[in-house]
Amino acid sequence: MSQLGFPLLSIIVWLPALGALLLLLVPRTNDELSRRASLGVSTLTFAISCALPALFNPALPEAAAPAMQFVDQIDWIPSWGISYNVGLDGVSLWLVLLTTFITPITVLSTWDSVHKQVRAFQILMLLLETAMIGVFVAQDLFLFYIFWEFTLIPMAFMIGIWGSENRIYAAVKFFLYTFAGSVLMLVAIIALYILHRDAIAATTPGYVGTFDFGVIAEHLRSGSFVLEAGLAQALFGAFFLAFAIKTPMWPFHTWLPDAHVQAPTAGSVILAGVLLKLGTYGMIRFNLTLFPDASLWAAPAIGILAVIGIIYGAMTAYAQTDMKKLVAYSSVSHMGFVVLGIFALNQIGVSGALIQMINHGLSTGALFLLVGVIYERRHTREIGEFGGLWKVMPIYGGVTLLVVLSSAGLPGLNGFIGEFAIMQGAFMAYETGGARILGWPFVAFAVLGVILAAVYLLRMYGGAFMGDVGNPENAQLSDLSRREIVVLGLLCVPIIAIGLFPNLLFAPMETSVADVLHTFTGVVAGR
Amino acid sequence: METIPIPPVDWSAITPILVVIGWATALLLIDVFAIPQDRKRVTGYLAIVGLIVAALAAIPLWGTSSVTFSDMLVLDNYSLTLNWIFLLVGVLSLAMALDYLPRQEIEQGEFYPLIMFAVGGMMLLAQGTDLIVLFLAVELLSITLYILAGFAYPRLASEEAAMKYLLLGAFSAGFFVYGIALIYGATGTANLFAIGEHLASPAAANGENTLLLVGAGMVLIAFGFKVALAPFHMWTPDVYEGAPTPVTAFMSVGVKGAAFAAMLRILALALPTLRPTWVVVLGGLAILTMLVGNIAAIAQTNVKRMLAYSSIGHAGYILLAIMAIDAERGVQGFLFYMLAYALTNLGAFGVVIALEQKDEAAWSLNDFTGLWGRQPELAIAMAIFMLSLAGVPPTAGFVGKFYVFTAAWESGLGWLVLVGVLTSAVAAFFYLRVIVRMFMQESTYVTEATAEARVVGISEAKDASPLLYRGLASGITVAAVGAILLGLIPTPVVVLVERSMLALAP
Amino acid sequence: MFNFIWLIPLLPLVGFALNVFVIRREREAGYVATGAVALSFLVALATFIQFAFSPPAEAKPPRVDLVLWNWISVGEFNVPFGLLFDPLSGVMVLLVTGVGALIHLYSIGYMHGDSRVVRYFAYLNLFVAMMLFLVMSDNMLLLFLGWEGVGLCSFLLIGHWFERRTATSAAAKAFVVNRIGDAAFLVAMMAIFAHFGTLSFYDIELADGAVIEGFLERADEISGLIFSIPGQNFLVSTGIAFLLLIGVTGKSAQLPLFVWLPDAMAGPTPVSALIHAATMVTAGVYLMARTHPIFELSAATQGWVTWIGALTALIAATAAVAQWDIKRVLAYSTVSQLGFMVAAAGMGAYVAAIFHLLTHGVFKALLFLGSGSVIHGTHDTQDMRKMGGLREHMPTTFITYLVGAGALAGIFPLAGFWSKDEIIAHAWSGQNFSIFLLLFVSSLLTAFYMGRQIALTFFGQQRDHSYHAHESGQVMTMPLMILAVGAVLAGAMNLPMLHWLSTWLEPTLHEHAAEFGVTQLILAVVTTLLAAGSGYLGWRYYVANSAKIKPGAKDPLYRYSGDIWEALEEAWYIDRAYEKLTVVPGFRALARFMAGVFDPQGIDGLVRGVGYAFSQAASALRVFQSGFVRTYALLFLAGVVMVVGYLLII
Amino acid sequence: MVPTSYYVLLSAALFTIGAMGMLVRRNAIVLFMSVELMLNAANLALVAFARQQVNPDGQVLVFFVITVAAAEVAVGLALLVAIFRSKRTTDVDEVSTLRG
Repeated sequence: MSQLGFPLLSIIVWLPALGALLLLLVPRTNDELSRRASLGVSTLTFAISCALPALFNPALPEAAAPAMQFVDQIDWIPSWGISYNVGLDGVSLWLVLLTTFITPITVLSTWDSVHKQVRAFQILMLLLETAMIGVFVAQDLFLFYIFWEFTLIPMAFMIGIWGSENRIYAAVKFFLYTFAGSVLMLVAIIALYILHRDAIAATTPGYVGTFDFGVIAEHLRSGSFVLEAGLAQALFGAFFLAFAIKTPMWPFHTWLPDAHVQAPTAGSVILAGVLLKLGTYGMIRFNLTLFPDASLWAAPAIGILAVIGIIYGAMTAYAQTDMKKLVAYSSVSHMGFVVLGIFALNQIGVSGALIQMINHGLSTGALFLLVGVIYERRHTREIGEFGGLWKVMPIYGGVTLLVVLSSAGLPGLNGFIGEFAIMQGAFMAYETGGARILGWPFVAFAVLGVILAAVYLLRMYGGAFMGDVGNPENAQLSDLSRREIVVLGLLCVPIIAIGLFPNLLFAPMETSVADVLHTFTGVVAGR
Repeated sequence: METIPIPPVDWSAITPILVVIGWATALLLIDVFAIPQDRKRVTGYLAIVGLIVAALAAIPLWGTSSVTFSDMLVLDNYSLTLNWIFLLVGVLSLAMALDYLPRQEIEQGEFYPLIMFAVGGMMLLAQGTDLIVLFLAVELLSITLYILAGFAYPRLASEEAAMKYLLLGAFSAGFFVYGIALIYGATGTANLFAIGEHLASPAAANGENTLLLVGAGMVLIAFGFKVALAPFHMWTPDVYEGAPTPVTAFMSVGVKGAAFAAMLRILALALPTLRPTWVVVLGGLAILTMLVGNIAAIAQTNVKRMLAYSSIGHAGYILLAIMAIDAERGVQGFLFYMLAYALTNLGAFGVVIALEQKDEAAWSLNDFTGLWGRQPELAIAMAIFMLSLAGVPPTAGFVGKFYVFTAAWESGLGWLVLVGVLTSAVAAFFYLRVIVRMFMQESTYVTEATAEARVVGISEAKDASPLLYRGLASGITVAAVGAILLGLIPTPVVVLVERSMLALAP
Repeated sequence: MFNFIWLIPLLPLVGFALNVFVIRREREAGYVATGAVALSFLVALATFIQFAFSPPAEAKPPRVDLVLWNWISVGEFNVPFGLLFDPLSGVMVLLVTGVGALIHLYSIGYMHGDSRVVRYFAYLNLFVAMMLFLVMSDNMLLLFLGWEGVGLCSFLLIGHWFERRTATSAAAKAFVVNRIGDAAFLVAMMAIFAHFGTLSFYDIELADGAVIEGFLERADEISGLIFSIPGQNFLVSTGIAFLLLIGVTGKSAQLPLFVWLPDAMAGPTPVSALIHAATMVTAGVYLMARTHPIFELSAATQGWVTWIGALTALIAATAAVAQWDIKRVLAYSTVSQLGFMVAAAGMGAYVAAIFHLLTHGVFKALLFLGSGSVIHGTHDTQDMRKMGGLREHMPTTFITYLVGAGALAGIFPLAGFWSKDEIIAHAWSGQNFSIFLLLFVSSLLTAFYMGRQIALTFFGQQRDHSYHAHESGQVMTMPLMILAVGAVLAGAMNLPMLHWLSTWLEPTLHEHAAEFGVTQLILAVVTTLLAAGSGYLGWRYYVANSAKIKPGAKDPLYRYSGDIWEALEEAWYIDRAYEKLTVVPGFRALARFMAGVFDPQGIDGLVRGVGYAFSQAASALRVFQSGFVRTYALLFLAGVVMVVGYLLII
Repeated sequence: MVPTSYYVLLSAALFTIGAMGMLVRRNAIVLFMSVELMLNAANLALVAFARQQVNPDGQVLVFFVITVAAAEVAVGLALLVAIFRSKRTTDVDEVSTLRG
């Protein structure tokens, strides 16, 4: 049980799944009721999860091991050292909140975007929420892997059942690509478990080992468990591959445009909003914490991939005519920033990456919703089909502009904070000896992404929203409905708030990020 | 007077086998004499009862360990757990057959006792510690299955399957016997314990072991044939496709499990000292099997055949566990995987059976198209089975793979684990394809059929909604629930298999 | 008042919020927006006066620093959301809010009847707020917020009439070109933080007593530090200053990034006056003045700055000569004048730069508003060939315009004379004759094109009668008159000998007032005489040739210059070069290639290739499954042979 | 005296002939005979070894093998009859609908 005396975190994790079970009681054809029930459950989850930052203690003393809060631990398979073990620290806090925040919004959007098999969709959505929160809070490698893989199933179904024409190809590709990426991580988990167990059993006979990576990390830091460099690099690689595909990093990104374009709006939102963050979260949580030396070793190479991704994603986005595809490729670019920040391996870079994950979730989620709005009205997403939407739908145009600017990283809005911190971190990513980890050349290229973001987003905005209303089909479009305004408005609030008061988010993650980077302080000059 | 001492016989050690075999023999007679032709279901129910009784009879034996019949049979927790698994397989197969046979109009009373005999053979395989016993058990199992495979007479495919199985089975039996002969020639015994002792002796360690090696190799090949290791797997797709579906289901898990059980015992008792040698051989076979099974399945559009190839792939994974017997988790992993695989695969075949109509092989992927719209429960169950077979959490299949891979890694089979996980990623493709068909595609012909049905005034089109009998439904339900529960709460079963230790000495 | 300086940016921001969320009617929008900025001006004025008479003594240099909240604090990265009011900020704030208020007022008349007036005023308010953040920030990051914010507002206002494609593309162009500069600015900021550990200009004391150090006062910490691009070493200060310079060229429309400004004239004229003449475009000059300690560390960059400024001044001035569009003349003129300021900053004459910035802000706003009045009075005519003789119809506009033109041309004693003369004097005494020459010629050209414009617009006969010209209403002429007075008097703030402005800015810019001797006097006399002559020449020539000018006709001078004139019209083809040559088409082609070929065929092709390989392998395996027992037995036997063979070998 | 190895070699030869028969013949009856030959080769080896080891186990096994072989053939012939009824052939290559 956690310090609270009741399993707050577990409730947040399992409430949506429970809701999914309850939804089975709703008659299959009663769409309205299942939507409402789902909205109720997810909203309740969000409401409860709001207690997390309130009760979160941001300044736990820096301990040897990652200091988790709200920990619930129950033995699961004791003879393996597997336990149901969930906990929260500053790294996962906001990601959990992002999940619980985005899900009700997504559910709210299903009124407009999901029209068949509504109950099944809501069930999958709630199951997905449980899995996603689970990934962020699992403290046990086995549990983590289960949640991690389980996220695939609902998402693949969402794409495959409710998607557009080419949905099956996209769903299969999404599932297989990410699944194939994860299996190596499974091997790495097994290997890590055995290596650790054998190392500890050498001094403590009869030790059954553990999948609690907090313990493993602690042993790694205390030196009672030493990983040989080559082995650590291999394990690092196995974890990283899984995360890189999920993120997705260039050149593992090709499933993303397909998945996004085919997925229904709600699926795209949840995919971009939360699911992609699983990968980058994993990098921070596992690659950095468990394999610090290998991280240092691989950082420049990964930095190069990240920078390529930033520019590549942006350029490819520029050439898209389908708005959804454009936004999808922009995700590649933005997630490149996140990875760059993570492998800056310093406080500012990693914090920036974390906040950028939140920002990307909000902005890109909102962008997909916005594209969905127009798709529902016109059943096309080609930029060329539109023009002058701002005139016909002023509120829609205004909201889109705000979100576009947030995505383009305009200072004062959320996107800027993350991008700046990331690049600042990368700029200063030097070892104490002066050896460069990333440094200014990486920033020099990454900053092109900032320019290009303006280019491709304005190309979309200028093309579809400005100009004259050439196409008569667009002349009579109705502006946002009240529900759409609520959905998008909810997303706009944090977009502005984070831009002006990012410290609300930075402050709780400070200790935890420092803890993740525990091993690097001393290695990496913070200046 | 000179007396011939009868070696001490502990009948209790084979109580479950005795119950099964005895019940089956009696049931054969009862079926012939007491049960009318149109009430053959009763025989089936009686057979199920028999298997359940045998399972109950095994409970008191838990924890005891005895070697009896001149060290030819052993009772240990390992064999008991296997017995339960086999009995479960038997029960579920019978439950499915109860629906299948009448619908296909091939119901004969003998079917049910034959399954029981096969189960008996499987149990004997799990308990035998002498090559002679193992040979007999294999043949008991095989011959009944030859008959069962051809049970759908006059359907030619069924006869063809039986013929192929028989010819190749006999072929492999030849190798089995010849292998035994060579081992016997080298060691003077066919008893596993004795062979192990012989090999452990210093003389054997230094001496020339070629005869023994070749003999052991042949015996392993014969078992490899039964479990469908590549390249001895060629019969599998054809036989699985041709045989009546419940028989296929039974074979795919029962025979495989039993043969692996015996193989494990041979490796653990007789050949532990030769591990470096057979690891190479079996490792090669395992890689080949995982690759062939999982890759060949990609090209299949026939679900039954696809499942056959998938079962080959799974044989590769199970082999990993078998090879890892020097690690503590090898045996456990094997048992856990067997149970997980048995539930899942039986369930999957159960769904195939549910879709199968008289004279209509509903095995094509097309028959699964849009199943979710027609039979949501069936589709969801099938999805669970497919995900479990693919090893996606939170299903039994995932925990099984996790168990097996951990065991293999522990015993230093890292490269095989790599091949294992990569091929399981490949395998996900064809499992997923079934799900895609069921959930993500609208079936065109069904809508036509339904429309037609509406015109004619039939409430449900035949294809659109095959009837689900109680036996089949309960079988599928048990399998599906089991596959999920085993994935979420594997702990009780883990505890069970952890205690299912092998008796390593007489 | 010092504790209320947050009101200065907040008031326009409130106006913005009201206009976005509450106000729906045109009339209210205009009043609220104008009122907000006017109030802001009053607060600024009060603060300024207090600062002038009782400057905060404790801080050195004297300044008011108000930390509103802790904006970003990650690890050792600490940036407060803090406002600064010091001499430099003070004059900028007054310019922004003062001219801003007048332009708001003017807009009420100018934009009357437009379909999106409310939105227009909202943007205008937002712009003022952002500009105030820019000039009042106490750190680089908040300055950047304003910097990008004004860019955004510029985008929104240029694109106000987004139904016109030209407006949309001009808006996007402005934003993107600015972004290029901004990106460099970003990197410069990072470098500054990496080397100083702070982004604050001066030391800031936080509420809890902690002090965030400023970097300007200790800029020379990085003197001598080098970094290397393979094969070449550079001073870190050069790197930072050069990156800032790129930012400046973007925002202040200097070579090579000036191309967006002429296009930006697609926006409403008051916008051009406020953003593209008086305030936003001068942000670069402000930035250089603010961060001059960095620039001063790098002689190389200073040289670049001077040359860029001078060249821009000349090129834009030549381009201005050949324009027909009344606003484009002024746009190029703005670019040219900004070149003067930048060149001044490059020469270290920051006071002169700021002085010219301020006077230019007044008289160029006047000119733009005057041209707006002309456009308004001629029913959206912008082509000067269709005008002519307007002085009779629009006397107020004419007079005020004349004042503005004179100020711009540098005619004694108008504002432009004092400020421009100071720059030219600096160039002269800076012993760099080529720079002096460039600026001098530009200044003569300035007088010439203003003379030309006055002649074409207000003299001769009306050449096109499709409209009925009329004088604009009071709400528009009032600001014109106020600004005209300003254009006359503004020069007084830094009269030679008195040097009020120099003295005022001395604590911030550390620059002592220049000597004013005989040389300077002679130079001033010569300059103004030549300018007057040049202006007269331009006026005279075009009045004389008035009859030849018809809508669509070529310029009378075209005869003598030919192709060169066309080059002038196109500003030496620099813009077209971007469009047609390497950068833009290359980028597009590359992007298309990546999106259309490389991504789907190359990378994704590999991915799908894996799948294809597996399905091929699967088909291959089917061949073995022939259905014949003997094939199966053969494979079986092959397996046996392999296994037994292996066992026999070992 | 004939060394045991001769018997074993003979049995190996017989076994190989049987196995080859499986590969080259198509008639089901002949295939059964080939299998029988393999099994009997094994029997021969078993008997020889039993003789060498002076140990009856091998000979006991032979009896089991003979029995099992008989049972197998019985089932096999029954199947053959069933197939022959519909296909009118004993050629196993004709019965190869299941493939791929």
